[in-house]
Amino acid sequence: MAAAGSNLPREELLEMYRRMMLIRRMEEQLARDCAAGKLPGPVHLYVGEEAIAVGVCQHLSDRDWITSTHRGHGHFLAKGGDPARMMAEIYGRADGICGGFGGSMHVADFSKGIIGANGIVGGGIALATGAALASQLDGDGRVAVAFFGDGAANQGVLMEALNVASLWKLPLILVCENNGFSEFSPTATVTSGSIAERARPFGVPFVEIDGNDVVAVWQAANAAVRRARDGQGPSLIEARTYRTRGHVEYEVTFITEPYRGEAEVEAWRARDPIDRFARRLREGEPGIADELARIDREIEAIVLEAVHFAEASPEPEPASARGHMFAAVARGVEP
Amino acid sequence: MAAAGSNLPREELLEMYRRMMLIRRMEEQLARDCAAGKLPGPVHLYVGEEAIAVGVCQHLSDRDWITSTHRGHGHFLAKGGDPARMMAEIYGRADGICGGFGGSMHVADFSKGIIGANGIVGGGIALATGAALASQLDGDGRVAVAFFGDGAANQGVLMEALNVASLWKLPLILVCENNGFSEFSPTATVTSGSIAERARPFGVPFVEIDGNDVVAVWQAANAAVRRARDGQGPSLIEARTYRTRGHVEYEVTFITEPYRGEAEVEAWRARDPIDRFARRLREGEPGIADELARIDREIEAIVLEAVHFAEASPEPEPASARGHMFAAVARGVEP
Amino acid sequence: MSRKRMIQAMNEALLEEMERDPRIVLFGEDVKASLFGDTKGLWKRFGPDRVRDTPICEALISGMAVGAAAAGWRVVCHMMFGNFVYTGMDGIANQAAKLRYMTNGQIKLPITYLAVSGGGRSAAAQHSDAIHPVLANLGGIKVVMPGSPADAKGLLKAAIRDDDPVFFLQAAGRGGEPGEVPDEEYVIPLGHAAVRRSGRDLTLVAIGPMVRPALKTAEVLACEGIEVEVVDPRTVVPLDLEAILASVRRTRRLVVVDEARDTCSVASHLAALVVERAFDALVAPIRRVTVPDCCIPYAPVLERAVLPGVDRIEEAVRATLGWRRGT
Amino acid sequence: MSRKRMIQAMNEALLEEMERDPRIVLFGEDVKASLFGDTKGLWKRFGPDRVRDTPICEALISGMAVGAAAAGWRVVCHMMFGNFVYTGMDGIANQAAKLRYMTNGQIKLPITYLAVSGGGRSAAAQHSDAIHPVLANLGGIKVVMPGSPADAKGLLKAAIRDDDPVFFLQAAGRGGEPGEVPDEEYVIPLGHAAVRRSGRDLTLVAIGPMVRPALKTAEVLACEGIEVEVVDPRTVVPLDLEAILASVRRTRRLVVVDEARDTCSVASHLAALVVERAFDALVAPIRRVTVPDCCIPYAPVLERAVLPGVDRIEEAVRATLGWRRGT
Ligand SMILES: Cc1ncc(C[n+]2csc(CCOP(=O)(O)OP(=O)(O)O)c2C)c(N)n1
Ligand SMILES: Cc1ncc(C[n+]2csc(CCOP(=O)(O)OP(=O)(O)O)c2C)c(N)n1
Ligand SMILES: [Mg+2]
Ligand SMILES: [Mg+2]
Repeated sequence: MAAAGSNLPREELLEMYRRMMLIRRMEEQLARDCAAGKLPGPVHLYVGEEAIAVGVCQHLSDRDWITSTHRGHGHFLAKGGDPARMMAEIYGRADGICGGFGGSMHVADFSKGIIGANGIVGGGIALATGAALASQLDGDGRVAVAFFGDGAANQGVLMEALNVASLWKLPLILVCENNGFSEFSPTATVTSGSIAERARPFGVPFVEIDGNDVVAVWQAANAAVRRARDGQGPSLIEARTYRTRGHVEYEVTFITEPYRGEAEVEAWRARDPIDRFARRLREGEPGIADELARIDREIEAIVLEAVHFAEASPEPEPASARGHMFAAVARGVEP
Repeated sequence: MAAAGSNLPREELLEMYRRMMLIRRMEEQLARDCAAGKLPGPVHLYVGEEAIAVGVCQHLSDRDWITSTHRGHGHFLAKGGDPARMMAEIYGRADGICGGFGGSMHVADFSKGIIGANGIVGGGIALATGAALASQLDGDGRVAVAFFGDGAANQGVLMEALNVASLWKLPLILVCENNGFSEFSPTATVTSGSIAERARPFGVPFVEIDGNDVVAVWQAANAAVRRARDGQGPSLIEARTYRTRGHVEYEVTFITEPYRGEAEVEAWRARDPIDRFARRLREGEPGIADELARIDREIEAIVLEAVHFAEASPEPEPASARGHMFAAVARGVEP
Repeated sequence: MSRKRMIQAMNEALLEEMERDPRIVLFGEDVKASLFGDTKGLWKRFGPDRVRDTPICEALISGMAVGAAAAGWRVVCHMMFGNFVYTGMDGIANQAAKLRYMTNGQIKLPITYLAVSGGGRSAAAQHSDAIHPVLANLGGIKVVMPGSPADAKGLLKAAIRDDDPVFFLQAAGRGGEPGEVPDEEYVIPLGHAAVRRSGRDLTLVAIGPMVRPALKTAEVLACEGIEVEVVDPRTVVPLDLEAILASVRRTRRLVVVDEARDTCSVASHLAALVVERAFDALVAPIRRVTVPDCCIPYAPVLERAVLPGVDRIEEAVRATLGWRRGT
Repeated sequence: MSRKRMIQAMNEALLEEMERDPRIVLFGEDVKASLFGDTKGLWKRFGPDRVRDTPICEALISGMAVGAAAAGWRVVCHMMFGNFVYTGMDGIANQAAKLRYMTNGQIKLPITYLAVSGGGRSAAAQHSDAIHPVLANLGGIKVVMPGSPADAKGLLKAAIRDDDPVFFLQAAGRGGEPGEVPDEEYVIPLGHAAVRRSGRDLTLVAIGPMVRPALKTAEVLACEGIEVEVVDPRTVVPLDLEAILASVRRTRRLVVVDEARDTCSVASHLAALVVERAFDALVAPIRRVTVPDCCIPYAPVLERAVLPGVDRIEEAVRATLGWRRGT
């Protein structure tokens, strides 16, 4: 497996390391902030799943589209969203990427092709299908990626999307992040059979991969994105992974009985996608350690700056709360 | 194939003939009534698809549940619904099975286990899943059958039902009537891949059969119903068939360009399930012709009687229109 | 001017707008065959890229409209019957109505959803709901309800050109009664009510399909010298409240006719707005002529009993005019 | 009496009712783990047959509730957040609300849908909608909105025993402020409003979660000798209109507080009913304190700006009391 990485340019590998680490450190900060009571709303962290967002988004430009989930910080950052403005958003500040109107579950930046996190499980799938339709109509090789969880895979809209995307050969990549849980329900208790296989009856190519291996993700996404850009239609990628933190940060306050064993969590921590990747990079090139350390420091600075930016940002104007529901309202008429 | 029928008791074969013919003649009457402007609302006829409802319902008692579609007269009659009260319902009369409140798309008789036709494409699937859950909880071997079309198979709720029914081993039989059209769209234009195969990733057994062969339907349903009664869980049957009449009776008034060729319709008329079955019965036992003729006459009388019953029935009381929204409303309080 | 049915007027609006703007894409179930006639001929004219038959999957298509609009296309999404909007409600209520606001106005969502709404054709409970109160309560959806073929054309053009999600609700099914439609190009901006008939005795606000019976009632009463002013809001969101208030301040009496179930209807909302803003002007209770809080039944005699018609409107107008304090 | 949070009171009601009636089945997403705490312990107590975790598929489960109820079981279906009701709207609006009526009352549909509804916890637009106006407009769904832990328990028991589809909407999220709950068995029948505080100057109708800020406002104003009567309808469908009218006929002034978007809110509907039935009694316009027609924003300062609070209620009460004809 280690060799698999070696096909990729060194710069690309380092960039993936950088992105994964950025997501990780940003979210560790959010975890601390949440514990300190600094965050107004709930946050669902992506810790342990970073390889998926990063391995996929590596193939995308700002002009490609992604839709995301309630666990959306990783996708936002992997797709090039601004860390400081994300932090300010989650803090509920005026300089947040959505002006404090959206919060954690709605971080979005259309200028980067980020249609946004989504508080509705499965909600992003239809939006991505629509963006794929738009991309096909534009005919300029853009693609749309829908990230969604194993729990979301049980929403019928997934099958509806598989059907339409297959019929119309839409440039859509469906990326299922199977982290073993749908909230507090282990996947097997709520999901029958195989998620990846659900693509088969629709004639959509699918693959099941190790989602904690960023190179494996890169490769699967590479194939799917190429297919999509070439007009050959949709694909489904099921990436197996694990969230090593809670479903939602404050779950300890209401989950009184454990829904998973500590040993299981530990076993997955040992397969941490960033540690594994760093190890592999060092094995391939011992001298790279310095570079990784430099990146780590760089990221620490970014996170610190993001916190400062967010803290310095004012609260939104209360008077603006009613604003921008509509792009245009007829003159002289009250909505 | 003709031999296949020979395993079944003669009485059962004749009963299936009788039921199919009843559906056919009732609907031919409705077609005439519609053309004559006697029906207040739209009717979707089941002509050419009778073998499916009859072959399946032959295995069900009044205590088993079915849910149906907008094309629901066949299911209603096959499950033992009263022809005269169905006719009165479609005429919009007080003695209709739903008192004139429901009409063609809502014929239902809970005393016969008929949860009813459904104006929402795919709507019956969730209801049948719920009835299957109730049956499982009752633990008395009842089953629930959801009839739905190929068009309905594209509603995500089908996959949601496959998932839950598989997880919980519900006594649910999903019967897809693939008649080649979703309204005016040929199935291939709106349905990718195979419908039957959609059960596979959920671990639900499935079979694709000739829906115009009542014995083949009987056999597939036999296996599925047994499985369900034995607590082995759900099955999916895809029955290929064809509607030889329009999607809706008055479609000629608004469909200006044909959406299918007359040759295609003719080819399917040649495979008419009732004609084929009658031929097979006569081939197996030439003397049966008299019996079939007797049944035909009997049915003519039933249809005539249904029309008389319906015509004699008064219109519903206008004052009753607000009635029975709720089973109980608190005293002294207006809803 | 030419006499046309509402459905023809809509068809022309769709054709003209798609002709005008190559970035309009239209999709829905059987839009090629066109059950109602509003999308007739579009597939032939604009081809299978811009006019697409979808499978039956309302949950997907309502959300697809949002994704395609966010990605820069102008979308017309046909939901067929109002009741099927419930099936695709997530895309409408959780996505279309919210995406712009949640993202601080980063995007425009130029979407026109089309649906037939309301009863009157014995289509029964699952094909006859008047869904505009539900849509109006979502806050992020504009709601257009034309009362005539001419309005249908001009308002549909405005809806399509609008940069926000708009629900265009027509009651006409496969046609509707014919009316005069201008031959030249025109657009009717959203949010402007029309006074359909002037009168000084009572303001009768009638929404969408209720405009016709309201006008008939006004005509009947005119024979007795009762002058009813009929106001047609044309769009429920945005609402031209000023026009309604102006009329009520003159007539001092209001009846609202709305083919919605009474509870939380637009009729109720208009009554609430008027009693708040023009209390001083009112000399009689505001009456609503609506559908009782039940489903729409199948049998014509039952359906007539629940839908507002000339009889019930007339009764409400007379009761309002005859009302005296302390009675 | 014991002090309990609303969520505990609900938990007790569920436990007692499932104990009492073995034909109650409860299902929903993560009802075993119980995100809010209302279903805590039920899985252990009643086992995996009667308490079932479902996958995430609201479209299915809302309709499954209808099928299971039609087939003879008493169903509690947990929809989690109000916004997810949109995702499962077909089962609610097209099936649960209509099946009994369409089939001429052949069946009862004893279903209690549970959901958290409304904002106030920075859960943002897709987790904060107050969905009761949409549900109330459907006609076939009873809508219960408790304003206190004690009411929550008694009303939930009534909802479960009711033979019709009931939506039980709680605003308390994971707890709610504690309140006194009777220790003995009791049931509060649906459709009976409660006067929470008597007063002769103005009637303040407050719905569900708005009861608390309404009572606080009344308390504040009482210091100045202003006597506000606070009426809590407890159920929106059926609605105890008589109780509201009786109060307004005495006080002659009405303010309604409703955590719904204004357009087609229950506040609007109550205003419409009162102006129709008690016009003569009114001496001032009816004011509504509602959410403006926008989404619920995330940042606390923004959210506070749109949700009704003591400030806005007080302002509306003062304005109503201070209103004079011709001003
Ligand atoms: C339509 C809808 N139903 C339910 C929820 C509540 N909910 C939030 S996250 C979640 C579990 C999602 O599981 P999965 O898709 O596997 O994503 P993960 O949290 O594991 O990343 C649920 C049920 C929701 N947000 N939206
Ligand atoms: C939710 C919903 N969407 C759309 C429709 C309109 N409609 C009625 S029948 C039909 C086609 C159904 O096709 P299929 O399921 O194959 O049944 P068939 O008519 O062929 O028996 C459509 C789209 C509907 N009734 N309900
Ligand atoms: Mg998961
Ligand atoms: Mg079909």
